[in-house]
Amino acid sequence: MTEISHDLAASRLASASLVGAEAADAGPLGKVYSVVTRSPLATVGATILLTWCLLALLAPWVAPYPPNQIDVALVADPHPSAQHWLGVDHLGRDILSRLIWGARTVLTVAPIAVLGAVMLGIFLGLLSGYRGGMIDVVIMRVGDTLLAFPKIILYLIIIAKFGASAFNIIAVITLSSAPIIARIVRGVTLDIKNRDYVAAARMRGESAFFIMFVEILPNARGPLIVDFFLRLGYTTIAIGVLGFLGVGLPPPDPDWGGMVKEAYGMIFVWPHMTIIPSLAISSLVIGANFLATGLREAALDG
Amino acid sequence: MAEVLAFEHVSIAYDSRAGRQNILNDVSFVIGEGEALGLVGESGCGKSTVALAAMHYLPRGMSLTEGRIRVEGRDLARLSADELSRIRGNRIAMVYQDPMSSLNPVMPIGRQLMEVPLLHGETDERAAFRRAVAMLEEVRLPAAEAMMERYPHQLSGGQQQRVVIAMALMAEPALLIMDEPTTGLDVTIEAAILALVRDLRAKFGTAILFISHNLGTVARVCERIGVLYAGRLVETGSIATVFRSPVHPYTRGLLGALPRLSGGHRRGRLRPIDGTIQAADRARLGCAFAPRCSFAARRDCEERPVVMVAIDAAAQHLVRCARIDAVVAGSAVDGPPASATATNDQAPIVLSVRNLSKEYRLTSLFGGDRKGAVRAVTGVDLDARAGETLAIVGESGCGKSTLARIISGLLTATSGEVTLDGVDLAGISVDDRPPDTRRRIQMVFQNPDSTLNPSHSIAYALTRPLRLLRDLASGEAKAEVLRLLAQVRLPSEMADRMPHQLSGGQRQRVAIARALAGNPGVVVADEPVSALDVSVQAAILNLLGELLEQSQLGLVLISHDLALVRHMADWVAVMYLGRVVEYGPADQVFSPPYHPYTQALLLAAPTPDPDAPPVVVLEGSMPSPTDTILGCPFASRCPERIAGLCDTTPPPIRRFGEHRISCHLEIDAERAQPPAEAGGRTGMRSSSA
Amino acid sequence: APAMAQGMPKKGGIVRIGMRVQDISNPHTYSWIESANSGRQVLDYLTVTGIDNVTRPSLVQKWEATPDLKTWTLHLRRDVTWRKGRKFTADDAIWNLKRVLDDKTGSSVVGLFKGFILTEFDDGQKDAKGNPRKSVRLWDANAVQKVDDFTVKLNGQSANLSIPESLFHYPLLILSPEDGGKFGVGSDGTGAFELVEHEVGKRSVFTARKDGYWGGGPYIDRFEIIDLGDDAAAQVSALVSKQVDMIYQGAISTLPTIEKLTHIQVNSVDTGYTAVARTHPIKPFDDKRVRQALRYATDNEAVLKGALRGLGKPGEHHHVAPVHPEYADIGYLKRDVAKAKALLAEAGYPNGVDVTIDARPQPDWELLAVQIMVEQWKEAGIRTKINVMPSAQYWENWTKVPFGFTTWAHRPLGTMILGLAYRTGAAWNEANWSNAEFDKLLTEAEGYLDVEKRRAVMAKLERIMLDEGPVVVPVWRAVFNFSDKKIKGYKIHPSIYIDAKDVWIDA
Amino acid sequence: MLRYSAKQLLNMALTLFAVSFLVFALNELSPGDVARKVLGPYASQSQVDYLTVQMGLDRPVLVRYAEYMGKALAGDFGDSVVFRQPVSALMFDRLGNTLLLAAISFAVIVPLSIVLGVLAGMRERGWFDRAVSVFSSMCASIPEFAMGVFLLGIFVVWLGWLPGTSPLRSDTGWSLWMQFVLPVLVVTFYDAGYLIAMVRSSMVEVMRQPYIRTALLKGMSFHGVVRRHALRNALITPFTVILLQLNYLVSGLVVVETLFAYPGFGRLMLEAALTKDIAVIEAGTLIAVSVTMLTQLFGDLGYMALDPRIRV
Ligand SMILES: Nc1ncnc2c1ncn2[C@@H]1O[C@H](COP(=O)(O)OP(=O)(O)OP(=O)(O)O)[C@@H](O)[C@H]1O
Ligand SMILES: Nc1ncnc2c1ncn2[C@@H]1O[C@H](COP(=O)(O)OP(=O)(O)OP(=O)(O)O)[C@@H](O)[C@H]1O
Ligand SMILES: [Mg+2]
Ligand SMILES: [Mg+2]
Repeated sequence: MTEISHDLAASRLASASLVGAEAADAGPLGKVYSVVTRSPLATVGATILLTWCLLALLAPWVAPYPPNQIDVALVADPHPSAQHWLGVDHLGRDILSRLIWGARTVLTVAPIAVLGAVMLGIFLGLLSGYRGGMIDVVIMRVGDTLLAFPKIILYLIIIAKFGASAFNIIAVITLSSAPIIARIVRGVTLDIKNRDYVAAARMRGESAFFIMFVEILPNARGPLIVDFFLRLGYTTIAIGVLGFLGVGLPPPDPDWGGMVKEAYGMIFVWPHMTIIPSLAISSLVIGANFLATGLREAALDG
Repeated sequence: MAEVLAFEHVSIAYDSRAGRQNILNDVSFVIGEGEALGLVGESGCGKSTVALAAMHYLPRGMSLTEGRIRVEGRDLARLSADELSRIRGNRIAMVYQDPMSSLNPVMPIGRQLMEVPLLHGETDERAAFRRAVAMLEEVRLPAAEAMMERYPHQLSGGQQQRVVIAMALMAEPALLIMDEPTTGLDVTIEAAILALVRDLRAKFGTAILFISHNLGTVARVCERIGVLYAGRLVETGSIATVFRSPVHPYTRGLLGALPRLSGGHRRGRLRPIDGTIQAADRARLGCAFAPRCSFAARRDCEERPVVMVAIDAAAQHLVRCARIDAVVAGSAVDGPPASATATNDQAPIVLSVRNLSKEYRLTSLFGGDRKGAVRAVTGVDLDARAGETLAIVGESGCGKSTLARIISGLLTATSGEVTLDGVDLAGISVDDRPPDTRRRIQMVFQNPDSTLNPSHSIAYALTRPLRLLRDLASGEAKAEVLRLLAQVRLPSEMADRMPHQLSGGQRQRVAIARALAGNPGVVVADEPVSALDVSVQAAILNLLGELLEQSQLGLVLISHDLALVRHMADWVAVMYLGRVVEYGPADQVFSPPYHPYTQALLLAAPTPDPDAPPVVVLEGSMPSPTDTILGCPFASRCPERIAGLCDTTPPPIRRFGEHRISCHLEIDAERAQPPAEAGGRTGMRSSSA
Repeated sequence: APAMAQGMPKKGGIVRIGMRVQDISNPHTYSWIESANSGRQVLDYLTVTGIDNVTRPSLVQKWEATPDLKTWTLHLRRDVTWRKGRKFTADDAIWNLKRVLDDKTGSSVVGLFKGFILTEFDDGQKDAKGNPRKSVRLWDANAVQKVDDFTVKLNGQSANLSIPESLFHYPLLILSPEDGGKFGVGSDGTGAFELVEHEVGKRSVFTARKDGYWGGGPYIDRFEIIDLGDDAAAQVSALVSKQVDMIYQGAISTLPTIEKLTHIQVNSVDTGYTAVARTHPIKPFDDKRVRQALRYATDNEAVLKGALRGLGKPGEHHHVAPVHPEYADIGYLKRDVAKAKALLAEAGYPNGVDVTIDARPQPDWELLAVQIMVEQWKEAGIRTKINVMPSAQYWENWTKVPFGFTTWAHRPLGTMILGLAYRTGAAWNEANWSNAEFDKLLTEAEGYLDVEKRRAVMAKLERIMLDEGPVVVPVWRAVFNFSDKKIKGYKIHPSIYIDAKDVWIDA
Repeated sequence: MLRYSAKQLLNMALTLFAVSFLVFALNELSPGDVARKVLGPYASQSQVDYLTVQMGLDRPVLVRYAEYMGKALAGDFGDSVVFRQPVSALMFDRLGNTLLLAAISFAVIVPLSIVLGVLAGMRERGWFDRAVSVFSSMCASIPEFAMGVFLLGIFVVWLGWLPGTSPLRSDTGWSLWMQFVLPVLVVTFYDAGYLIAMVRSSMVEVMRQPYIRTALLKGMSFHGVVRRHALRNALITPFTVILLQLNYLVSGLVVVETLFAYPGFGRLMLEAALTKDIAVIEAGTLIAVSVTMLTQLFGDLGYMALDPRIRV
């Protein structure tokens, strides 16, 4: 996981661009839509993400089998067939169904984790950047200490201590990403707090919180949205890696990384069990990456 | 006279997914050997595109759709990449607006200079080095050899621009293209650069294409001018002809919108051009200016292409107008009507500043050890009066904004007083001021791009202060928003727009409306129009003038533009290095006796006048605000410095009634040389047809 | 003798096995089979339990017990010498026995001899919670008695049936007293090899003893252990690229792959090895009908097939395996979901129950088995959440979790297992199960040296477990591992004890 | 510069202190764990208690922490309960292996990503740029374990060209360098994918700068401009990121090391975490954190050296 450096790059790229460079014509959604459709890369990315979201949402209706339904009779020949389009796994569970239901897990845990990080990061970053002084020093110091841990090591020690659960994974990702988001937000805040419209807000007597959240924050959404999607991608990988290392989400509910982990000893004979969930992870990451890259390019182009 | 650069019916288009867009349309001109053509026009009209086309270097997506561009007789479009490389930097060279970003930040400037000869035939490094040093000396950079080792960021803006000019001149090109080479520089530095260009031109006989949005600077450098509007050249001719007897309504409008040093006070309004330029204007079949033109006739102007016609073949005065006769016969071009400045020193003082100082403490990057302090403002005394304008002028960094921010409470003073209604506010940040005091002082900011929050609508920008400062309920606030919009002449549907959907001028109007929302007693405006085009600027200034008259508002107006100050101010304070060196009623400040600095400023100010006298260039630049100044702050640059006195002893304040000058010189009316226009020289009015 | 079955052994060659290379410096406190497998090459045991679960002489040539099973006499071999030249005598055996039975040594052998020659006492100190602390000591100064240079007597205070089996408990390696309980490169031993290189986490190298070994073999010159980590797939990769000749223990997830590799063979043996889903007597499992329902809801055949790819035997929900000598066949409980539901309803849970089972991710078959069972239970209305803990964490809590899935290693006798895990108050009675009749019957069974007598009692014990026992025993797993076909003479031991002295290479 | 370094080093020491205490407190608040770990799951509570007292684990955390730090400063990080070895011996050996793998990977990744990134960013949105961008985004989107598994399937099982594990012993029938091929390849795909994108975007940004236009319009050829003016500027921003890869390579190779049974630091940490080998976790964390901070310091210093605008 190169996340530390991903993050660093993301924050550099983010702060290099798009601060207050945009605004909405038709509300934020319309804006996103228009930006997304403007960039082919973003369109591809958004399509992939949306497809997975839809599948996840409609899982009970579109998945051909219950995800945990075991049929040991199928284990002898788990290859794709007319009944099981993507084959079954080593317990005879339908891979397609597990993928679809697994999308639910991935698409809840990863976004919640990232959102948690974003929310905490936004709060600390705004406070740090806008208030400055001791608050800034303390927040940044604590953040630096957290960042000094290589992420995977942080995951490992925390999960080794508290065990693997969706909650712990979310907590640990939130904890390790929030300082970086705080840095991005702080950078943007330092820039924006000297803008004239903030001065104007002060001159009419807005409270500090109002200024932070209403005047400053919306203008940081460009970098934050880009960062969100990049981070979503890498969080998906991180969850996969944890699953692969055997400290991921607990079974039996399908989790893509866990599916790879469970089956990769059989890659030599039944590669589909490993490759299909791997491709699912990659596709989601690629989707998020493309969307982020496309959004950034679109924003840079104005 | 041999032709160096020729544009022949050049059209350039930009292709994007949204379709094709005309950027330049049928542009033709010729620049001969040793000749200088100035190209003016408002932002976005295509000036830079002309420059880049002359280098055969168009941005991605732009292409030459029609016409030819010749350099020394060779069609650029037919040259191979190699041939182009040989011409660029050798026969044609270019200087850009922003010198800092035109220089490679990680390469010493010496290297960057030497590359020019080394790329064009020179093989000997030593020789290239010598030539670079020689050229640096030529552009009057001190200690040229030592300069060679420096990185761009180690030079001041003026020095950087000199380096860029030196780089362009290294190969002694036949054609020098300068795209807004002085925008962003201080008046005094600008004056020096313009003088330099003139000298170099005389010396090397280089043909020059000089691009600027400022008619004044063009007048200083060029003998011919071209006026560009929406990608079309609308008028060309010699400076004298065009300035004295402009024909095209747009040219006339531009000249009319300009405040002049010689011009009158704001009570005589400026004349902005009606309407604004629209993107669609570039695609018009007929005259692009027609929608804004009072002479426009449907058939002549809109339904067929309008061509350039010669008015005065000898003077090469060409105009693209279908209604020349009507225009010439119609109203004459007029500057703003002169009217006496009637400074009212009886007007009540709403805000007074006494002995105000501000130091910025510099801390090293990691906190802790101090690296000294910037004395941004030192011992300033001023008064703002109801219904009057107090203007503050001075070069960049002299502390104008700092002063403004202290008054408005965005900064707190180190010492001194800012008294509003008898209460001292100097040490109270705006966040801690009582709501009523907060309401009484409002501010208009310089940059239309950052004055409004891009994330919130116009209605939001106006509603919030109404709710907070005047406690209006949301229904009342809504009505009041509409009233405010109307007050600044904006249609009510603007309320729902987002800032990026407004032009710069419109945004600035919203900013003014926002400042007025709380019924303030004092409005501080920090360079409110300096980022706007002339015509828009004129409209805003008129608006401010009107508002001043309607209300008993005290306006503190900050500007570096003397002509503007002349137009707007009732009271003027001239600042230098954080101190007020001259203060008084506008009329008195703009007529002798002068502080030597005021005088230098007046002389340096570019004026659109072909007959303006050569400027006196101030040597050097402002001392660093961290230095300790014993004597007069201006001593280091003052042409009339008295050695041994000025640099050791603080100057006394000499008073002429309300007019104060802080100077050692015995000041009397005789000794003070009258500045260009204020001295009552022949202005445009007298010479126009 | 097993060597003979495959033709004449050839001399020479190297065998490399993929196995964790652990710290091996304190044999008497080994808690992993892997470390014992290193020690085993250099050191011997007093007895040996074979792959057929029959315990045979080793350093002890012959043993006899008094009818009350309280006194055991061990006759040592007289022809054994230490590699460094000294003769092996009763003093050596006694030194080792006393050392492992000393509480301070921290050997798990203590558990096997508690009650027999060890007794608990209050050592006057307090434990962490402030309760009086219990230590153990020999019940009598003469408990381990030297009869002569080659005879040792164990004088117990109570009957013990499984002394020969206990003497093969894997930490009970016989060290040279001169090494002071430590083991490492160059240590003395009575075994077939000498340890010449040992790097934890990397590898160990053993070379054949040059002066000859008393017990036959070794055939190979050199035996190497290479640490490939815990990842099963990595081990298979190494086998595929012939970086090792054999891997210590197969993982079920790699079995399909191995079956496809022509140069590899799967070695497998049925065992009494299992993992049990065990309950604590708290709601809802305080009701025996709920526990029964759990058993009725389980389809052991399916678990075996899904989790172990059919290697092994379906479990019978009592903890005595067909491979145990005293096993009594009391029939097989067929899955009956309706019955399970009925039992639940009777117990007052007509809508089923919601429970959480704790499990660990290694070995991989366990989690598979849990997942399969959970799916099966679901049909009967026992809705189960799986909580997976890392192994380390599981072992900290294994006796505390209310419902868990716990591995039980193979033990040669059924009574040994039942005594360890189901007797009231036994240290490893993770189920906190207590049944007076069961205890009584168990003690009775432990008193019979005669297998048939024991079997009769065992049938009753098994019946009790089936009716009201605290566990679901889904399978008797076969243990298996993989080796290159060039390796001959190797038979997998139910406890996966590796004895390099028996193997040879026939390329 | 010197002052700056000294200041940063002091900062580092403080952070290390904080980190060590955090990890220590997290792991050793419940003293029973260690002894239980030593004795294994089947030991009786009395045995555990006995050992706990014997090891001095019943004393207050702060006292033990002080003692731990005292020893740690002298290079003694305690013993691994799993490996029953001094942690220092164990750790440095593994760290050495990982550094070797990191160095080789670094030597492949850095030139590769710089070359591809620069070539792509040189002509923004050209076909090569598009191709490289898509390639790099794909690479960075395929988790290492997935990539590892694919490559294993191809090169080990199907083609049989490469060994499936890398225990770093030459006597297993495969030469040492063959054992490095797969791990390096997996790391390279994943990491280079990301670095290429980084270098590319920096190059693109530089190519948009006015000074590039200045150089071109001086009459310099496009390639001359790229070499002389764009390259150094384009590498300033990625420089720190490139250096940070070292940090990733040291502690982030867990997946690759597990996949190929490579006896490295990452795998050691994973095993320590799974087996709660506390002394190893503590020492390993300190090492990993030091590496992170050192690379950051070098990154900052290098950044200053590359960019004359930044002076401290
Ligand atoms: N790279 C580009 N891509 C697309 N359109 C462009 C590009 N550069 C400039 N334009 C458009 O071309 C028109 C002319 O631009 P140009 O830069 O020549 O104007 P200008 O007169 O130099 O303006 P300014 O005074 O602001 O420098 C503008 O409308 C601008 O929006
Ligand atoms: N936050 C600050 N910290 C340190 N020095 C400052 C700060 N803000 C301004 N200065 C310095 O104080 C002096 C006055 O700055 P100020 O912004 O008031 O000048 P100004 O006259 O408004 O210039 P301009 O015309 O460029 O806007 C300058 O030398 C500037 O560099
Ligand atoms: Mg321009
Ligand atoms: Mg200012």
